[in-house]
Amino acid sequence: MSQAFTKAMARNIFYGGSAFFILLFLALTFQTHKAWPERDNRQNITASVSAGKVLWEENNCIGCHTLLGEGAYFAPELGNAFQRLGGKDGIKAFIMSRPKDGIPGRRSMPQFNFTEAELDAIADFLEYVSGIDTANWPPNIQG
Amino acid sequence: MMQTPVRIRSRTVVYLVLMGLTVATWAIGRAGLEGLGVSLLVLAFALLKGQLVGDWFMGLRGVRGIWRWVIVIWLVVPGALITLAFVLSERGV
Amino acid sequence: MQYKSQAVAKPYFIAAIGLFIGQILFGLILGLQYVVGDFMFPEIPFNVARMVHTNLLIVWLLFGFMGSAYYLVPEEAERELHSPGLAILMFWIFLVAGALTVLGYLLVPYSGLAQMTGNHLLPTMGREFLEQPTITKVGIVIVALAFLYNVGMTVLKGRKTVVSLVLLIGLLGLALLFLFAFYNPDNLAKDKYYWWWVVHLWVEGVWELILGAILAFVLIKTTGVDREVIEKWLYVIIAMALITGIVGTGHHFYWIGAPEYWQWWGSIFSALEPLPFFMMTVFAFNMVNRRRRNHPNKAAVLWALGTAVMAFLGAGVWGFMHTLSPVNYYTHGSQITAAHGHMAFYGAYVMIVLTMISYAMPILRGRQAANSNLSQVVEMWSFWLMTVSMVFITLFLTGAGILQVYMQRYSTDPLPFMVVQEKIALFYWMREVAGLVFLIGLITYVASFFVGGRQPEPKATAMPEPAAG
Amino acid sequence: MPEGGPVPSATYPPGDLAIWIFILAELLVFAVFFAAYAFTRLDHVELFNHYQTTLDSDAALVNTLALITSSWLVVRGVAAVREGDHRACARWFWGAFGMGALFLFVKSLEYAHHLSAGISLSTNTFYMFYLSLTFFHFMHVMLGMVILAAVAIKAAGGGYSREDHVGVETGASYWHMVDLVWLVLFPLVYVMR
Repeated sequence: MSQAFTKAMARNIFYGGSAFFILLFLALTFQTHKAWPERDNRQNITASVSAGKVLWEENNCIGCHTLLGEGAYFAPELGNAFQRLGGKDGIKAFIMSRPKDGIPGRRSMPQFNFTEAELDAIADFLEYVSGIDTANWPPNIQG
Repeated sequence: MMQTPVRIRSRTVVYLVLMGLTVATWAIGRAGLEGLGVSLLVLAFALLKGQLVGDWFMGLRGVRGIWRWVIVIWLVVPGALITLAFVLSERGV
Repeated sequence: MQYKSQAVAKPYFIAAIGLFIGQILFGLILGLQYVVGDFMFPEIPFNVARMVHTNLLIVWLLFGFMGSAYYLVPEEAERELHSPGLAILMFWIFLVAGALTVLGYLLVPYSGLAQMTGNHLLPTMGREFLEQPTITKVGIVIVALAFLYNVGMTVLKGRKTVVSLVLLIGLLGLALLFLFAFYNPDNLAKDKYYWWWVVHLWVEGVWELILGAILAFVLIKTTGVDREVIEKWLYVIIAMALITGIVGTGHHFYWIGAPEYWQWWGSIFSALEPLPFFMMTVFAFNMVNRRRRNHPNKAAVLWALGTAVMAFLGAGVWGFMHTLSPVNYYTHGSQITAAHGHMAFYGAYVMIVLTMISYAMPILRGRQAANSNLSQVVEMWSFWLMTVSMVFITLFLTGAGILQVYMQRYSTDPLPFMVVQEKIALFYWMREVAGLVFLIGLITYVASFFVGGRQPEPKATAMPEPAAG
Repeated sequence: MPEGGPVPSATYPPGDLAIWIFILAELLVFAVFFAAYAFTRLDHVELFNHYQTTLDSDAALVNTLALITSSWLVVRGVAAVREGDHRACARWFWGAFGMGALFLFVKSLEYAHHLSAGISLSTNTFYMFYLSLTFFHFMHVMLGMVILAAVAIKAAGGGYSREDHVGVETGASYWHMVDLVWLVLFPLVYVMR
């Protein structure tokens, strides 16, 4: 095998093949950018949604929940929380109702003491997320 | 590496056969022929062409062992799957 | 040790092992929180413990990669490191920054940490694996640049081998792709898309180059097989890794708002991602079978072979299991993902760093080539304890995942998330027990550094009949 | 090798074995894509049959003939270098390169036509496959042309000889693969219905 197969050719395939597939990946990414406006619900990104995303990040919600299936798997999926919890009010009521010291023996979301404006922002963010076209994922309302 | 000179004439015959089969395939499409029989005929042309390229152009007919058969396998397996899919679609499954 | 400056690798390896211990302790806390939901609540909530667990993993692997590079590059380049002083300085900066960040996670509520570090100036926090404060991320970039400069200059001024070149390309890619961690648009679809450019293109892209280079180096050293042969294989394996892995990124784009053609592109290319790992397994065993001598460091050879097998199982087989989009539709974001993540990280990256430590540490500690037999036996025990318990962790999580997918996603009457979690608690208990065994393995591993220190090292033996090169 | 009855003699195919590993990987991808096309079509027979008629089979004919011709030119190039005529080899390879350029030109016209009609990967399942398959192949033609040009330039400069021309065979093998894939792609996507 050693004679039939040279290091120089293996090297060329590494460089050439990598360059080829990087270009292909960039071309597909370009197509993705073209397709996004139809799918990513960008028209509903308001100032409140942006503020909600910051709150989502600064409280590390992804450390327990999943969002569109990505994150930790310790707490429920929230991409469809808007539908599952019954709209904005349902989301806000759930977040507000969390006991400060948890629930004995069980998992519980912390009490974050959000203001009314912050609760609105988070609910708006989750409403925006629920409008992203995810190719019908999750399979059902339970996420 | 093979040091034997390549006989051009037989490769040219293969080349002409490939061109002919291509035009035939195109004509079938152009004539609007369709249906399972036609599709499988066209597929058979394609597999035959692939085999000719593998054997005569890529030079696999002068190779023994597993490498002799890689293109054949590559043609037969997808060819069989495509055939299966078209047979199923004809039956309206 | 052939070059004095290789010694800078030692603190890197020690720090890596130290942080590894921290990672595993937090893993056990997490595992317990899965079944005793209020364990340590609200002092250390799950999200904090998880962040510490995953971030420590990344940081100690980076310590391991840097230590490996500092050990390997001088030997490959056949000259001293460009600046050992810079390497030590960067070590302390990275260690202190890492420790401060972890202390910040543990002592301050995360939102408070975001305030303190000015996250509003350039919001990058709060995304999985990229939870570090922006300032820490900047620190990582600076350390990475200084490191690349140091290693790059050494390679440029010395002998350029395929191993050091591939390692350098991998490390360069690692640094460049990390820059996408600073891109965090309001548009969640875009945010997630480019987040994967860091996460996927690291672990299923450039990190595989680093893995391949380190594995090749250890195999050259331990088997005595002709460098030409090993380097040829290295090129083919990493070529295959990038050919399949780059477009394979698409397997993360199925359900996050990206267009649906990714379901095809992602499925087809990621289905081929096990190929490079399979080739790596074949390669490692092939090289060991063709060895020209029996290296006295049997433990290092065991780690190297273990890496090749476990990387294939964890990254290859467990990855393939849920990579096709019709399957992933049901398994996405379930315990199946967790199972794959555990075995892939352990099999590919934890084990390659431990391989390098196992090979280099005896030499760094002043031995000729290997630890005493006693120390090696203890180390091989730790190999089996950790590896077997990781297999069981993966199997239990896979069991949990299959049940979860069925009850929550697939059955005609889907149950809510929390209800399902309680029904599969038994699997989480078994996972926690396997985790404890892993900790015992890790303690055994650490112990192997402290036993048999005064005993002589075994001698290398020539193979009776060297296999044809 | 005598023409009458072939006597298989070589253990490995012509060219560097590394390129053959790469060729096999590429062929595997295309094979999966072909099978995926055929089985996805099962669920959308009407859609596939309808949109197939919107493709330009005349352009595909020209392109198929161009690729077959280029492959034959490459065969002549390999034959030339085996006779030790490296200049002729370069000329044949440049000819094949030209045929590749013709392919790219015709295919680009087709793409321009689709683009002006607002068709993209997201239009429907048929176009998703049609564009994915042909574009992936299109990129292979470009890569193949880079390889052909590299071989031709080296050959013209006397870089290959009767004794040492593995590079020529390596490039030739890759180019034949590009041709081979199109020979199946063309009937599958343009004709079979």
